[in-house]
Amino acid sequence: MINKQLLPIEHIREIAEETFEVVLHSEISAELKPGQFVHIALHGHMLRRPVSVADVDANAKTFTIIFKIFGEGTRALSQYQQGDNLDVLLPCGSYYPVESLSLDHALLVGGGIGVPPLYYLGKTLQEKGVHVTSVLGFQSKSQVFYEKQFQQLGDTYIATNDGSYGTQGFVTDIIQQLDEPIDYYFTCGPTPMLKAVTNQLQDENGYISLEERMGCGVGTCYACVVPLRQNPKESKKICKDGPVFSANEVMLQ
Amino acid sequence: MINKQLLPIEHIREIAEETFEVVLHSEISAELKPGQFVHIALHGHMLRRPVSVADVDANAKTFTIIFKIFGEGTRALSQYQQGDNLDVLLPCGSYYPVESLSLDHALLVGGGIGVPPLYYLGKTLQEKGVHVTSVLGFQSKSQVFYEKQFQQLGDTYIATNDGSYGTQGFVTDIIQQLDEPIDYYFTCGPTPMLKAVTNQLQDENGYISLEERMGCGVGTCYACVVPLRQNPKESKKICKDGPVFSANEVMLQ
Amino acid sequence: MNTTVNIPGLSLKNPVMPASGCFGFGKEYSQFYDLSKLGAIIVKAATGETRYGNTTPRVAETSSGMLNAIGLQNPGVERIVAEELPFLRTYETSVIANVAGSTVEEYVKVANGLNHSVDISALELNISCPNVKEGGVQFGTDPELAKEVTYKVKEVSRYPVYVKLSPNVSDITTMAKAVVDGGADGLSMINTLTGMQMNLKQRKPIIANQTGGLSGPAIKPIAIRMIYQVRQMMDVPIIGMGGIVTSEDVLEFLLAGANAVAVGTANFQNPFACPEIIEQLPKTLHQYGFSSVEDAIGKGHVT
Amino acid sequence: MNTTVNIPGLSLKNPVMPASGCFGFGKEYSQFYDLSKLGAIIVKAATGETRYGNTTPRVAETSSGMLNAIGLQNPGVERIVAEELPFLRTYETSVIANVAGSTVEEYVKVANGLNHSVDISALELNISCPNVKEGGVQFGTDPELAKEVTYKVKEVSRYPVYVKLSPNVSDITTMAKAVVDGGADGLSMINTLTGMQMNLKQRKPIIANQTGGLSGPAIKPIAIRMIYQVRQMMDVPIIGMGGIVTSEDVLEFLLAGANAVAVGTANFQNPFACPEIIEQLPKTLHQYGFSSVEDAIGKGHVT
Ligand SMILES: Cc1cc2nc3c(=O)[nH]c(=O)nc-3n(C[C@H](O)[C@H](O)[C@H](O)COP(=O)(O)OP(=O)(O)OC[C@H]3O[C@@H](n4cnc5c(N)ncnc54)[C@H](O)[C@@H]3O)c2cc1C
Ligand SMILES: Cc1cc2nc3c(=O)[nH]c(=O)nc-3n(C[C@H](O)[C@H](O)[C@H](O)COP(=O)(O)OP(=O)(O)OC[C@H]3O[C@@H](n4cnc5c(N)ncnc54)[C@H](O)[C@@H]3O)c2cc1C
Ligand SMILES: Cc1cc2nc3c(=O)[nH]c(=O)nc-3n(C[C@H](O)[C@H](O)[C@H](O)COP(=O)(O)O)c2cc1C
Ligand SMILES: Cc1cc2nc3c(=O)[nH]c(=O)nc-3n(C[C@H](O)[C@H](O)[C@H](O)COP(=O)(O)O)c2cc1C
Ligand code: FES
Ligand code: FES
Repeated sequence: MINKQLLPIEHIREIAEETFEVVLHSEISAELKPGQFVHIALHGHMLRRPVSVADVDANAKTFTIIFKIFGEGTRALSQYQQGDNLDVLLPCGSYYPVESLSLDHALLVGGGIGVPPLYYLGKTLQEKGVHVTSVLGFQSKSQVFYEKQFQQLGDTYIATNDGSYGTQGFVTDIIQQLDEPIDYYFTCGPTPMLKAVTNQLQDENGYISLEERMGCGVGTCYACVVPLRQNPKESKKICKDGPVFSANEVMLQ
Repeated sequence: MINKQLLPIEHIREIAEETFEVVLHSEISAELKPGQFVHIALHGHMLRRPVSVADVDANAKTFTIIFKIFGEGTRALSQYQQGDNLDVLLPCGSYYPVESLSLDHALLVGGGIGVPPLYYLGKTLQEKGVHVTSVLGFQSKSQVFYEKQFQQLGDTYIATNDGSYGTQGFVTDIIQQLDEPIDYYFTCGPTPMLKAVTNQLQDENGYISLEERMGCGVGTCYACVVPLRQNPKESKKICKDGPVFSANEVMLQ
Repeated sequence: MNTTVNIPGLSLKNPVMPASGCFGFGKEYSQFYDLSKLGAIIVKAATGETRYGNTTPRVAETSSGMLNAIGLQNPGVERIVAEELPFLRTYETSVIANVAGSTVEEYVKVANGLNHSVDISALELNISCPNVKEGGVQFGTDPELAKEVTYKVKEVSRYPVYVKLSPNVSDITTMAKAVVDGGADGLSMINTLTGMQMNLKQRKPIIANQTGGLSGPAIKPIAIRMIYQVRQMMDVPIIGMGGIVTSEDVLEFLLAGANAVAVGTANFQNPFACPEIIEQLPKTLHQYGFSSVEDAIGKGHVT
Repeated sequence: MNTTVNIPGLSLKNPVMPASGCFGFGKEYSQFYDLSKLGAIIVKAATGETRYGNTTPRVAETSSGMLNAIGLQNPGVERIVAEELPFLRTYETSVIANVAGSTVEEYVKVANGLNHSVDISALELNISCPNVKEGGVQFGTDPELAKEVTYKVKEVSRYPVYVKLSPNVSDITTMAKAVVDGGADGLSMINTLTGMQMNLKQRKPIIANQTGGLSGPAIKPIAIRMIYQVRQMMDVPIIGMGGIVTSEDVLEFLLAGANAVAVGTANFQNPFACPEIIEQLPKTLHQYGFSSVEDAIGKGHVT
């Protein structure tokens, strides 16, 4: 069941260049699962903005989102302040099936604004005793965030496109050099990255998380469909059946 | 010359039912003349809102506006807070020609949101040593504002439509009973009131102030015209040639 | 406050219904509130066969509006009748099926298919969907074609037919007259205006289909004008839509001449848009001096 | 950054000009900034004789837009040539005169009158003003009439003629083709969409004329779509307009195929709209990887 709630901002701060971390208070924070998103209304904007759940603090009844300024909506969101209320639909979409998987070693592969949901996933996996390795890609040093947090979860490798931090290049360059076997990989980021990663790891089991422009965000409008790999005449809705899919389920366009 | 300025709100408070007094700081406050208006931009609204200058404090470099919630724009304006900035065009329009008139006794006749500009006018007249009588009309007691301030200027009579305060009836009912001769009257308010007042006082010299929906507010778009009494094929612009006209200049529609 | 409205096939407890394509077949929004609150529900378009629709991106945001080019994705009339419509049976509200197609034959096929459903009360004939390459838009801008498809559907359908007009025309009254001549029981207006938005970074239209249909408050003045013009000319039942967000908007449509209204894009911004409007409507009507919904219909006309 | 644009009769230092009817004859805005900053100025419509225009209210506000029904109030072509245009002589910018009328003869009369002015560089033929009862709108929606009036004006005018198209049509390309066939040197698009807003308290349309022209950001997607469609079909110079507020909007119009742009409603919100856009434009072009204005024109077309 999806709820519409008016949630007070407990905390908002810039954690990297044009990248903001927002902590929201909700009675149902604990219901949010890794991979799910929340759908945020903004004054003066017709459509809501989908943003992934980056962390949950069940005791404090809060959850965290991390977003980067991309256009007008995220710019407006960055100007909200502590105490302001956000009109949010939650929880939205599917999640990484952490409960039903049996695994020892997980590889998290995130790029840019695909990194946030992996943090909450990693934390959840760690709590289950899973060994976590993280490979995170950013454009450049100024954009890197949550490195320390990921390091708490396990080995963490950073790649930057311009080489200003960590390895120069793409997440795939790092993955290539990893030699430990993995049971599952989980990846989220821009589509070209998802393509490269799922290609590179085609022999592994994995889950991907997709992005698409959304209308309703709840599954009625067919704005956010993605064709099935087996039968491209059939499709799934990213807002309802996704954003998390098993790596071979859908066609990356 | 009209300026566009970003003016901090020094002060905003509700002075009667859905009626707000706002004090704005501007370096050019002293240039504002009685009868002129300022043209206020509001986030999310295409058109600016014209609001009369209700008072000026030349020393403090501030001026006051008083407005009533009428629709969405004025409702939005009522939610601004001290310290917020307002994007304002000023000074706009014509003014009561106080400097060039020679008079001993002035009658001010205001109705509802037509009352504010008369206060600044009355103060200016008083400073010139003019004897001021004010007749103010409101819908009901809860809407009355600035009675004390007007009393400082001279005799002040209040009429309310429902009789909940002052005389029951219209400003014209009160004017009928005034017996002191006047040199000039100055009136501002809803058009039916202006018609009634100018009719009643047709033998007196007077000035009226008009309202009309505006586009530009500076005289380019021809949204706010009013036909001339002498020649209804010709017109004046309320935003530029007005809002103040001599009582017989234009046709009240 | 009496908010009931009676128009062909529809005895509505209130005049507010979600618009086609903005509410799916009701399931998703049923998790937010009891669909029985709704005056009616206009469900997503049905075509003769399954349609996949256009490639993504299918939506874009504009000032006070949005563009969409879903491309009539739907499982086809047969599956809709069998799998989707029965769900709505449990709610005390009327269902209007939205009929689309690329050819007159396809429209007739869909109407025939819908004759098998007991879950609907009327058809909305979508002759105006601008997002289908083959034919879709001609029906909506050519009065002769519009009349013909209306006539052919009326011939076979056991349900009243509301024809949904496209605003992308020089003269809406010509279109209205044509479909009424074709036998339409009512009109539904307006559908979206064809628009486009550029992706500055990618140097191409944001919507993969290039053009999309503009909806939302941006188009409300056009909807009000067209409904007013049609109502001025004739006394046909009109379901009005285009940019409705508040109960004041509903009153504006009633004054212009709509008998009932549909709410589309606003559902995306606020899933509770319809029930909130329905709750507010009696207060709004009262505030502006109306004693019922019927009392307000067409009252904005200057005589 | 090279922001110059050359189109018939106009060598513009930048592609940004105020739109007709939103800038009067320049005087009022000259108190805000130096008009020489402008690429050009399109002045208020001229008709054969003095026109008083419609009764008030003439404007209303809508979501991200406004309605206007000024009704072509203007002092007539003769006085415009004698009393208004000379003021603009002192500024280093081009002036485009906007020509309106109710009959072909009146258009021709205005064009003839403007031949006496040395202060203008081109005409904008307003065949689309929806606010004049007699005829105004037919010219804009009937391709034959549009072609004829274009042809007749071209016959007499010593200035290049840009024909301003109405968006209130089913197919904008037909209209574009007609006026180009009639001899138009360029197009100007779009004018306003016909709309209406109700005054709920007074139970009648807010605008005294009932309908008004919808402008502002609300209509931008329609403008972009129409310019794109016309540019897709032919290589005629286009002055684009409809909802421009920022330099990003200008780039969007350029990508869609406009050679230059006009800014209307935005002037009312911000008197400095034009100079601010002009100042931002080079940065915006650079940011999106363009080396000049010319470089961006039509680059949003998918091939
Ligand atoms: C399931 C999901 C989870 C996401 N999680 C995050 C996150 O955790 N952090 C983060 O920074 N971003 C995330 N995004 C991307 C984020 O939604 C967009 O950056 C944001 O919508 C852009 O809005 P804007 O107003 O700034 O941009 P504009 O370009 O002004 O937006 C215009 C319209 O396009 C849509 N849009 C533009 N880009 C995207 C996009 N990439 N995905 C979906 N819609 C888009 C907007 O929602 C809006 O409707 C996520 C997207 C999805 C689909
Ligand atoms: C010269 C002048 C001076 C004014 N001085 C004052 C004042 O001191 N105090 C005060 O409370 N009001 C004053 N008004 C009226 C005030 O401008 C309107 O109440 C206000 O614009 C309504 O805006 P809204 O958004 O609340 O209403 P909406 O109805 O939502 O506004 C929609 C549009 O209509 C316009 N509009 C609606 N009513 C009026 C009106 N009566 N006059 C002009 N435009 C209108 C709005 O500006 C806006 O463009 C003055 C008007 C004028 C012309
Ligand atoms: C995403 C989306 C999908 C739509 N799909 C349909 C459809 O399938 N059939 C139809 O007749 N209209 C469809 N419409 C048009 C709406 O029913 C409605 O006519 C239009 O959006 C105007 O109303 P609004 O401004 O309230 O959205 C769709 C609109 C949107 C936004
Ligand atoms: C108040 C007003 C008056 C207008 N007068 C004219 C006019 O006289 N002649 C004309 O061709 N267009 C006129 N227009 C249309 C504009 O020039 C422009 O085409 C339209 O407003 C779209 O641009 P915008 O959205 O930037 O305003 C007028 C528009 C407005 C808002
Ligand atoms: S956004 Fe509407 S179905 Fe996914
Ligand atoms: S509001 Fe534009 S001329 Fe007065």
